[in-house]
Amino acid sequence: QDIKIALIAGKTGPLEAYAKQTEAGFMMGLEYLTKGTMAINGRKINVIVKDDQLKADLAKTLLEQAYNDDNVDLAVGTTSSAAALAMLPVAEENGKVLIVEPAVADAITGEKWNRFIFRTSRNSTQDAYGTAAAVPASGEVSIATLAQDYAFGKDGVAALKNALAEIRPNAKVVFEEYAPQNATDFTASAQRIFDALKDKPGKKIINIIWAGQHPLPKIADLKPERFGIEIAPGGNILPAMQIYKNYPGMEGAIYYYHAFPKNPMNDWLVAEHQKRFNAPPDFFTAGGFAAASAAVTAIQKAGGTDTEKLITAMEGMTFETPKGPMTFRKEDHQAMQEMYHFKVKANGKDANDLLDLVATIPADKMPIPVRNKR
Amino acid sequence: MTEPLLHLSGVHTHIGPYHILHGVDFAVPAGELTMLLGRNGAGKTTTLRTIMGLWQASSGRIRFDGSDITTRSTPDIARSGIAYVPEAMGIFTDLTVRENIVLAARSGPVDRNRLDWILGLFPALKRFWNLPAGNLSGGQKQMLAIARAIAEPRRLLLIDEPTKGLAPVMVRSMIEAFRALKASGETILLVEQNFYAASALGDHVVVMDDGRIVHSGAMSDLVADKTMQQRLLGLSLDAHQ
Amino acid sequence: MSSSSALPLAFDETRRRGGILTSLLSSDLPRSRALSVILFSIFALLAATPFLFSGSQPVGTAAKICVFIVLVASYDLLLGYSGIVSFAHTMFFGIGGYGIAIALERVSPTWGSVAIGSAAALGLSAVLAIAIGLLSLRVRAIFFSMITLAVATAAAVLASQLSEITGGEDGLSFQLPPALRPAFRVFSEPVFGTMINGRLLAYYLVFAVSLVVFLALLRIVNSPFGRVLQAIRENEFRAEALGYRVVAYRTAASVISALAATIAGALMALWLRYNGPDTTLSFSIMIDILLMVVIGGMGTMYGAVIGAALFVLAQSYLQVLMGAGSAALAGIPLLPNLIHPDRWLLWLGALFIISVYAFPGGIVGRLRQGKP
Amino acid sequence: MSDMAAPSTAPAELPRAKTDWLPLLLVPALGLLALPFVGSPSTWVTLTVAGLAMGMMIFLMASGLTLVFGLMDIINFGHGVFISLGAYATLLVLGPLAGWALEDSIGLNLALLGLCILVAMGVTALAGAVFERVIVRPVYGSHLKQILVTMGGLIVTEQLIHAIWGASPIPIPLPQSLRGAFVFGDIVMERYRVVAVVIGLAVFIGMQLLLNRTRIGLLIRAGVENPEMVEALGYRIRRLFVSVFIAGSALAGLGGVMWAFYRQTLTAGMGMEVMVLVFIVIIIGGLGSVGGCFVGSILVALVANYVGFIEPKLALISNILVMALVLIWRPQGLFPVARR
Amino acid sequence: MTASTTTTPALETRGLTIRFGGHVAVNDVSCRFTPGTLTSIVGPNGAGKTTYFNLISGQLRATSGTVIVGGEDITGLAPSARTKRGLGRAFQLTNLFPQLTALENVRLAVQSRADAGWSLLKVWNTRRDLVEQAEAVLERVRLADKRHIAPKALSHGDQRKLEVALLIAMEPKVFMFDEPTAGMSVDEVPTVLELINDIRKRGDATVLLVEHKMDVVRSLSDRIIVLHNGALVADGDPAEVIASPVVQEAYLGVEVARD
Ligand SMILES: Nc1ncnc2c1ncn2[C@@H]1O[C@H](COP(=O)(O)OP(=O)(O)OP(=O)(O)O)[C@@H](O)[C@H]1O
Ligand SMILES: Nc1ncnc2c1ncn2[C@@H]1O[C@H](COP(=O)(O)OP(=O)(O)OP(=O)(O)O)[C@@H](O)[C@H]1O
Ligand SMILES: [Mg+2]
Ligand SMILES: [Mg+2]
Repeated sequence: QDIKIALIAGKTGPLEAYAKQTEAGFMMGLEYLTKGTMAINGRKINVIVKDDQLKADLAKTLLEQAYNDDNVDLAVGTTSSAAALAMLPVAEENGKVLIVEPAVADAITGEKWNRFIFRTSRNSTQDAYGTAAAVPASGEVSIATLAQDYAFGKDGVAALKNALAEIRPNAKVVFEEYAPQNATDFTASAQRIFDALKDKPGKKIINIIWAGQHPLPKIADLKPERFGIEIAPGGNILPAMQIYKNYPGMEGAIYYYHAFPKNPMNDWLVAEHQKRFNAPPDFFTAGGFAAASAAVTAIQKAGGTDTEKLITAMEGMTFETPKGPMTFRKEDHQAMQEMYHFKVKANGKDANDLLDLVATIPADKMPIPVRNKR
Repeated sequence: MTEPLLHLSGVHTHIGPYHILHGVDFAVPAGELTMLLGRNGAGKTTTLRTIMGLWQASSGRIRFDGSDITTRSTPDIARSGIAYVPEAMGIFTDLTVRENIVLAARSGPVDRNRLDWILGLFPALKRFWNLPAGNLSGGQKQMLAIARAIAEPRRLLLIDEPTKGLAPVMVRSMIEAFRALKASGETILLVEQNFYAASALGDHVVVMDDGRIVHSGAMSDLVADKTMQQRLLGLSLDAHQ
Repeated sequence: MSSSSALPLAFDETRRRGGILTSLLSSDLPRSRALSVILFSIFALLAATPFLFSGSQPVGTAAKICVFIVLVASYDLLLGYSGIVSFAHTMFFGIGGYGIAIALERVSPTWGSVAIGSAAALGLSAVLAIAIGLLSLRVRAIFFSMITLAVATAAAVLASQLSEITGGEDGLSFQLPPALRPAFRVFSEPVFGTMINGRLLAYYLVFAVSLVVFLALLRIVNSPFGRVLQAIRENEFRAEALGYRVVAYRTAASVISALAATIAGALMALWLRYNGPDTTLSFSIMIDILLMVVIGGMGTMYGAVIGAALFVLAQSYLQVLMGAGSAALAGIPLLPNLIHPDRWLLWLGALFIISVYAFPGGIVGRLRQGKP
Repeated sequence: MSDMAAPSTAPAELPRAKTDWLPLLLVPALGLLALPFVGSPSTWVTLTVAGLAMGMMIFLMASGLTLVFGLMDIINFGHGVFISLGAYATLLVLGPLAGWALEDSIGLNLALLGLCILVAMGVTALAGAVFERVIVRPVYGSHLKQILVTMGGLIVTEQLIHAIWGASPIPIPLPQSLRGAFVFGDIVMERYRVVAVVIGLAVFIGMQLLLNRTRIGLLIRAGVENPEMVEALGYRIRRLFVSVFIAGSALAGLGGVMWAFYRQTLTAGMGMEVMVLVFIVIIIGGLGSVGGCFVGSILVALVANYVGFIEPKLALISNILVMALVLIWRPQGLFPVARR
Repeated sequence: MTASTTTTPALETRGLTIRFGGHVAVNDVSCRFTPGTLTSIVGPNGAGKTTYFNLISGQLRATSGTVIVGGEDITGLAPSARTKRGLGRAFQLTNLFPQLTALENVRLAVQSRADAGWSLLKVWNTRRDLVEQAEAVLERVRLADKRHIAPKALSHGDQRKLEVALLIAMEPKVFMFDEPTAGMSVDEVPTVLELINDIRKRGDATVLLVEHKMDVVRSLSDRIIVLHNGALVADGDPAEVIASPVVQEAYLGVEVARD
């Protein structure tokens, strides 16, 4: 009997590019881990890909179908956090495992979590700890945040403040600027931030927490260096980071960048991806790969696809991924993983040669709190 | 005999599923004024619209000035020298009186003398020169519609009920205007319910009923023959003014 | 009338009072054999879906069709019958959804909460509809549309901002009252091979409420009130001169339509056990509604049934169909690419265009054409 | 209108409608009002200049729609995708001539921009012609169908953009010498915005001349009200409508190029993102008015900047607020031309 | 009852004025109209006749002055409210529901008079009486055979008749006809005149008639008032008014007494 896995992603709609990466990464992951056989213990793996169009209700319906009509053994998904959150109760109702990838909302492994949920992607708090870890550990640091004015942005800032308090007590968020979600003109925001930061002592950083069209060049063009202010952009997918090239020297933290991790899995992924798609793997390619690895490792360890055995196997399980080993923490099933502190390169040799590694931030340097009500 | 300026032969017109004109034949001689009369719903308006190409004749021929215009497009027909005053006047209510007239003068600025003549006929238009035409009174709109049609000289004027809604004094000046136009060599095909105006103006008369031509001849004959008036128009000339 | 008339109007004074069907349908019968057959088939299929098909997808699709029939019919009352172009219809749909979602998630998963949530949503919708109506139905049509667009945008922003209550972008997942949960069993044995469980009850709840609301809307458009709305759409100035208070009638129409949309939203949330901005508030749903009204046939009510059924089916199965097609055509160059499931939006767009062309008076108009 | 002199005897009583200056005063009044709230004059100047320039960019994107929606009364939801298409068309130039962008020469950089604009306008004009012929023509006069059909056209075109250029966002380089900003003391002025102001002004003046010095504007308005009559006057209104639609699309393309270099990233949805704003601007300006659209764009952009600085919470709804206030003051918009 | 109706005018305007910018379209018109009479309003094009009607029936708001119906000041009311108080109006430029059938056009008028518009849960055809009344009205204007045709497919003359039918169907206390016979063919005119005459003869209705056909005016009117440049310049017995110089010169265009 085949092993059936559903992969749900927002394949059409504004995040089409993300979903494509996830899917490619997931398939390549299965290929690498099964050594090209696409089978585990002699059982063929059958992947059913579904497109939720980033719609929460559709994601929910599709997952129901996957568990009931297609009888999949476990499911992986999905791109949008809202959709992923809507899927969580379905996994519980049907008593089957759902590996969340690449949705980042904290609530997935927080208050909305249930025991069938595992997450390979990083959550917002991990991002925040990464960002915090990229801030100098000594000397006074004043940070202003620029975020979108809705839950994602506010939670991001709150998470950053917590993370700073936890691991960088020398740094303070002195100013929070929220701009409309679809803002295009950042002159006003920049002026407010400059006004707030310019007379502060020590190192002055603007931290940008943004989903979608990135305001970095708009802020940078207004010459924050006049006031000795630096910008710390978050990590992003490669096409979005190409505009960083014009602003070398900026520092920040990122979840994955193809040149950073040094391990055979990543070497294979980079080489193979370059060969097949003529581009290095990106953010979500690595994520998809990691999800595949989690699934394969779990099935191997549990010796089959029985849900309870899978859960037992996966709790505390460590598995290899392109960004090194990850471990599903017992308490909330969040995969603990490394992050990378980067600096923007001055002269990359091609369009995707963008970042220099400053430091790898190991998982144990980021004490991510457990937030679920277990 | 010279060819008439406009000649309809066997024209049928359908509007959607309805057959409205059933073989209309008549001629409009050059330089003269032809009246088209008939009861409500007889098909007069449909005839004019068919000539203008606003409705396509389903069969038959329409010849204007020696060439066949049956299947030409409306702008082409207009450019061949025909002006049209529709029954509903077709005023551009958004535009001012001036702008309405500007548009009517296709070939550039209106001749100053002609404009003065027109505004002399219809002084109200001069008064409301920059007012949106939608604010004009019913009669004033009718004047504007006529003014538009005569803003530039045309070979043939098709005019649908120009006197409706006009005060008697205006009817008189309208009649004067048509006389003057005729004198300057323009040909006119006029639909009219006001038989007084019709008889005062017409050289020829064509009477329609139920989508067909039921009579055509000289106006003077119809004016003289009371029984024919009764038969064709349902009323005699005397009963009405 | 002439074939160009895009709005076939059902004035036929020879229609007398008749049997029970006539009175259920407010003596606005389909008036075309083909249409009657189609409508009856849709009704029968929807009534029997859980017993006819297995799996969760068909029932889900059927429930969505029921909800959209109500939603589209309520919009047709505005658009087709009253000539009001509003872009705020999804706002009311959303209010219904959030009413249920918030009550069930934040209060308790009981019937009491369903009642409270729906009542609060209906109340809020009515107040908003009256406010929008009185404030802006006096302005020109195009401005009214733009104002509703702005209001709808503001509502979406509000839903996103009030994330404490609404769950923001993430929306709310919640539990239903026990009788509607999948685990609830009415009989321990399957009936006709189908398990009578809470899910099934939920479906029939959606089905029954939709049917009742639809029939009520059908009655309203065929009432003297409905006739006045049509008159206002045709010539508002004249209607006012005849003694009808245009603003009052229009506002009433908006309120009725808003209430029906709210009910649809509540049903949608009940069925999905989830509500979020993308599910009920998004502009793309507004566009879908428009398309369904126009494809079905504006100002016919039955058009809503056909439009919703057709469009929801297309939306649910287009990708599947394209997947099959593209697999079947594998090997031929280019073609499989064009009908790759990920390109389904391309075909949806084409469907928009084609259906507006193919059915200028809507499908109902087309079906009725031959038979006056 | 130079087309025709007033009748020789001056029309009595009713004077010519006076030019309406009030809405124009709105812009400086708004600026002055904002000054005390902003506080620092240098910040105020920065915000004001940036707002004016952003207004120009909005105007460039909206100008085409003023013609098509305002004057011709066609609701073209597809306008947004022409903006995107214009933006993507820059790739046709940036592909082979990428080097010109990196060169630090104003001449070469501007030439590149000009070339991009030309190509983009060409591409969108062509697309507009196809759009008009295939999609819009059968639904003249019916707003609803226009909304649906152009929505369909929008989806299809967006998908085609995905199919041709891929779904990922594409970064494009802003030519070297247009990057950065001029700094005068505490005042900063982005260079690119200066370019936008120049181009915006040029387009504005051009459109004003064309519409007011010829009878095109009149013909369109008349044609929308009663196309039959316009034809009966001897004008080929269809042909005119097609040309205007094409011109509107080309202007969208121009707006798209400017917007693309501003954002420096291309996405297929980038045009759609600004559509609500564009509609708002046209409504504020008054249907069919190029001048109104111009003033409206600047108003909206300025208010967004001031509000964004003074009370960012309100920035989210500042556009809607401006629209509401303007419509309360003038229910027809600032300078209504078409009275629909 | 009869005594009081003769003393209170059915309709009265006091100092009714409207300005459009510098132009005074109706200038301080005060006039009373008693029940059972037919008053013709004549005047050159643009004299303000239609505007006067618009002020009375509420389509325009007066700059100053009042409109009083049956003793009640209705100046501030909306058109629909005025209609409910017994003012009825037919328009100079045909104003109908273009896509509804002729019968439905009339039925809507009947339904308004019967105050049946707010019933939501009845089916319209359960009110047979309304349909029958509408058909009777169509019969009277000789449009019965075209009852299923929509106005947009009617000829101009037939549309005019339908316009009149709508007014008759409303059975108001005050009838305002604005050039009812314009564009009607000679053989149709008598039908309409007869209708108007019937109304007048009924005795309780008040009729205001704007008409440019002087023979019609002469034969029907109990009284004529003349508007000129918005002002009321003559008022009285038909024969006298028609003979007055202002009518002869400004309206009929007859040159009087040259020497
Ligand atoms: N759009 C239309 N669709 C269907 N039938 C129409 C249409 N327009 C006119 N008709 C019909 O065509 C016939 C002729 O109409 P037409 O308007 O030509 O008459 P007419 O002689 O101009 O009458 P009138 O004197 O009343 O203006 C009428 O019976 C009318 O009902
Ligand atoms: N909104 C307006 N703005 C300016 N002037 C107006 C407006 N409405 C009407 N007028 C003017 O008021 C005058 C009176 O118009 P009205 O329609 O009452 O005339 P009328 O007596 O009915 O004429 P007719 O016999 O031609 O119908 C006209 O000169 C008209 O131009
Ligand atoms: Mg006619
Ligand atoms: Mg009048």
